[in-house]
Amino acid sequence: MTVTFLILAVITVAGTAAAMGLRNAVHCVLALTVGFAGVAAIYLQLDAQFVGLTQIMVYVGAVAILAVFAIMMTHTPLPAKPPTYSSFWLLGSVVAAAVFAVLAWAICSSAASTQGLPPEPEVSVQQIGDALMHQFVLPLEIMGLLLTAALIGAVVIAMDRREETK
Amino acid sequence: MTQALDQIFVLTKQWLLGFVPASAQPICSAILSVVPVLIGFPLLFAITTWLERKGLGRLQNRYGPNRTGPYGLFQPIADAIKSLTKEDIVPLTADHTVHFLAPVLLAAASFLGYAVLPIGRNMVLVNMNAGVLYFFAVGSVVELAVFMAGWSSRSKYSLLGAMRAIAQMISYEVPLVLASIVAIMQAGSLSTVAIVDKQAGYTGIWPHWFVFTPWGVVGFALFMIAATAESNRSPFDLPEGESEIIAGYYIEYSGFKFALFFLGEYLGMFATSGMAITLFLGGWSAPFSFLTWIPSYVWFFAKLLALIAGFIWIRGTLPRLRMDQLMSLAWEFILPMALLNMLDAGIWHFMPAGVLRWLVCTAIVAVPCVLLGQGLKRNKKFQVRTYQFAK
Amino acid sequence: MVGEGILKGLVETARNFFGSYVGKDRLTTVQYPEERLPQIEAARSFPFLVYDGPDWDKGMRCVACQICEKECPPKCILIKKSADKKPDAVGKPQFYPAVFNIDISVCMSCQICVEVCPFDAIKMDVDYDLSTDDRFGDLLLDKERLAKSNEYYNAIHPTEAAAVDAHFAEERAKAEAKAKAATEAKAAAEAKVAPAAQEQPVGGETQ
Amino acid sequence: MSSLQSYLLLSALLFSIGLAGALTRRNAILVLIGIELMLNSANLNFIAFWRYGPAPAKLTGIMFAIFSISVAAAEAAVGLAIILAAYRHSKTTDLDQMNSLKG
Repeated sequence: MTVTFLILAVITVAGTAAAMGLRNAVHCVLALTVGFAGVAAIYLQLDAQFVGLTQIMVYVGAVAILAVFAIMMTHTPLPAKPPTYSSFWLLGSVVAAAVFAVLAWAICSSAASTQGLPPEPEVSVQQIGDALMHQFVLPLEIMGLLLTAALIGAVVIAMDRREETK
Repeated sequence: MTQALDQIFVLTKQWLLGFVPASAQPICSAILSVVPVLIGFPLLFAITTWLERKGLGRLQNRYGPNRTGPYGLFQPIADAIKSLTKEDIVPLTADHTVHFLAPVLLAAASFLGYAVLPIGRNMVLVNMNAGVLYFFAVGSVVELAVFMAGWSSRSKYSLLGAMRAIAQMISYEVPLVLASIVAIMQAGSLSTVAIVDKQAGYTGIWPHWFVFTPWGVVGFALFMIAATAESNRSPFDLPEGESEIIAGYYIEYSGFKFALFFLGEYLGMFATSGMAITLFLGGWSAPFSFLTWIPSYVWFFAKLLALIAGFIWIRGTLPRLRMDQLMSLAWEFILPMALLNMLDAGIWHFMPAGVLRWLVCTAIVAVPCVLLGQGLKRNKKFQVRTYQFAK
Repeated sequence: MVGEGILKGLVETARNFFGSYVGKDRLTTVQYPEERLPQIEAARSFPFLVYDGPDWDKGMRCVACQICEKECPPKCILIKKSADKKPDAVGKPQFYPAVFNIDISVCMSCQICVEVCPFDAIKMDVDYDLSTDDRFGDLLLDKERLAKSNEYYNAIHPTEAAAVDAHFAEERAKAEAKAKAATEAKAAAEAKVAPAAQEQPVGGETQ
Repeated sequence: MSSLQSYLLLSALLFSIGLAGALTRRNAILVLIGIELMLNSANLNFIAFWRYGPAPAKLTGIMFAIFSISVAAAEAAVGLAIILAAYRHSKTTDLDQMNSLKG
């Protein structure tokens, strides 16, 4: 466990915890981008350069922006601030804590997770491309289909129906 | 001698590194590489502000700045002093932390992109395997900084400007990446160094730059259009349209923070221009084989200045687009052309070299370009506007 | 062709760019402090007070009638009437302004004071380099700073000043004639009363 | 404590934070973001197992992560579109008030 990992882990956990705890929704999303960037840095630290950069591009560049846009578009100026947490927040936190306890227990007691770090694998972008185009070509095509469907679906759902009836 | 001059910066760095102990060498090497970039490009920014104001003036039959120093050369220094000594005003209801972080994040993100730009032979900060992807990933952080600036200012204008800027940047990021894919396809690598190396050869005196192919020239044109929009420059400067929303997302900033926004904007422009040079204009390689004795970094900066001059020329010429024109240009013209261009690059790759390849590949991009242009022209949106009362 | 208009525009601006280095007539900018555009005659900035003769205080045309003070829309004129009288340009004894202040930071250059002045005493200046670092003191012009000679007025607004001078000359001539007639009538009356009266000397032109 | 274990623990922690957010927040957008966070922690597991696994040259973990990121992006797009549609319908993104099927 290196110092780099420790710093990144602290940043990531702090960012995500702030994202789930802060009052202001926009602050939450901004904190979340810190968390996403931290995860991306951890990918880079794990020698998964391509995935790490994709993570930044997709999460920081697209998902976070999408989320702030959604927050802006659904903003209702209310005089009184509504409570941040749901009515059953206690139950939710207990469930989450329990899940973490179980997972941590499983991880710590597992024998498979105690092996050492293997030598750095030489993974170039070209290899990833080759794999995508040969071994994983069917998933890739399905993914393309899924993304197209999601694109059309998102547009259709979010479209304002009132304009059609005009 | 030529070799030494070409590698002078690399050799100097190695010579300097010889003075430090081996354990400190990695960090010293990083500092020695980063600091020139951190100094050089802001210096270029200062020069560019002067060039731009002089150039725009001449394009519009004006003098431009000519009061501070000979030919107004000290104008950037005067501007710097002014912006540094100005009062730093933060709106009362602004979100102070985010308001402070936005310009810092913007400037930092704008600097990050330079890590993968090969400025000269052996002169790249990080030879990353996924360099181009890194460049675009870092570029997408700028959008977040813009949003932070617009949202935290608590002003209608800045929020509208930020929304416009983000919508525009997201829309044009797609064509930007798609236009650059042709170069990546041909080079077979995402590494910027490999892409430049691929273009460094010569046939006779002519270089193997990607821009000298049918798909290359289309890709370059599309890339530059998208880069103009991505860096919020005229004619795509709707996010800061003075007549509508005054200055867009940085309206509530003053003094040094404003200067940081300005810096970030120009650094973004330089970075995308540098990427265009890397992808299509052969990076640091000389335009003719008999000119290779001139150091490689000179060629890089010459090309960079040429592209900046192009940006200034465009800015001095074209009026600002409307929002719907901006979006329809992105989605109805640039995006289909970029996709078609990818097909063209593929065909170029698999056809045997010769005149036929040239003809086929030119036809594949030229004919749809003309047809699409005609179709869009017939579309009301691109036609000359007529005014009822202004006649 | 697609982009034809853009190319045309680019050519035009390029022509501007190089042309501005060759043809100086393209550059319409005036390098202000060194060069100035010739001022047109009808130019106006802020009011000033005209005086005749060498002494500004004595020759002041203003008679402190305070019409301009009342008419001034932004109320930037302050006049305090004098207690005593002294002869005006025509020679008639008149009041004169003890205090005449114009706050040109308030003045809006409407020229209404000039329109209403029955004595042609207040006119519009053309001087526009009035910026100062003293916001209150230097922009509040008192009588002394407002007073400018009739020669200056003739220099900046020749046509207008000529008309005014002609009007004054006429007035003065009329006054002379009236005075002469009065003295002649008086003389005739005196002659009637005293037959051994001598000839009256004729008063010369004052100008 | 080995390195893989620390990555897995971090991933579990991220998952729990995401879960806690998804279960406790009232704002629908933040609930969606909590779900994104859970997907992210799964990705972190994939990458960690790929890096420490017996055959990193096979790239399976990386592929899984890439596809998972794409799915997450699609999910975010559709999810936010649904939230927008729901907002248009009920004029709120508060999940405690969006409790009626009739609307």
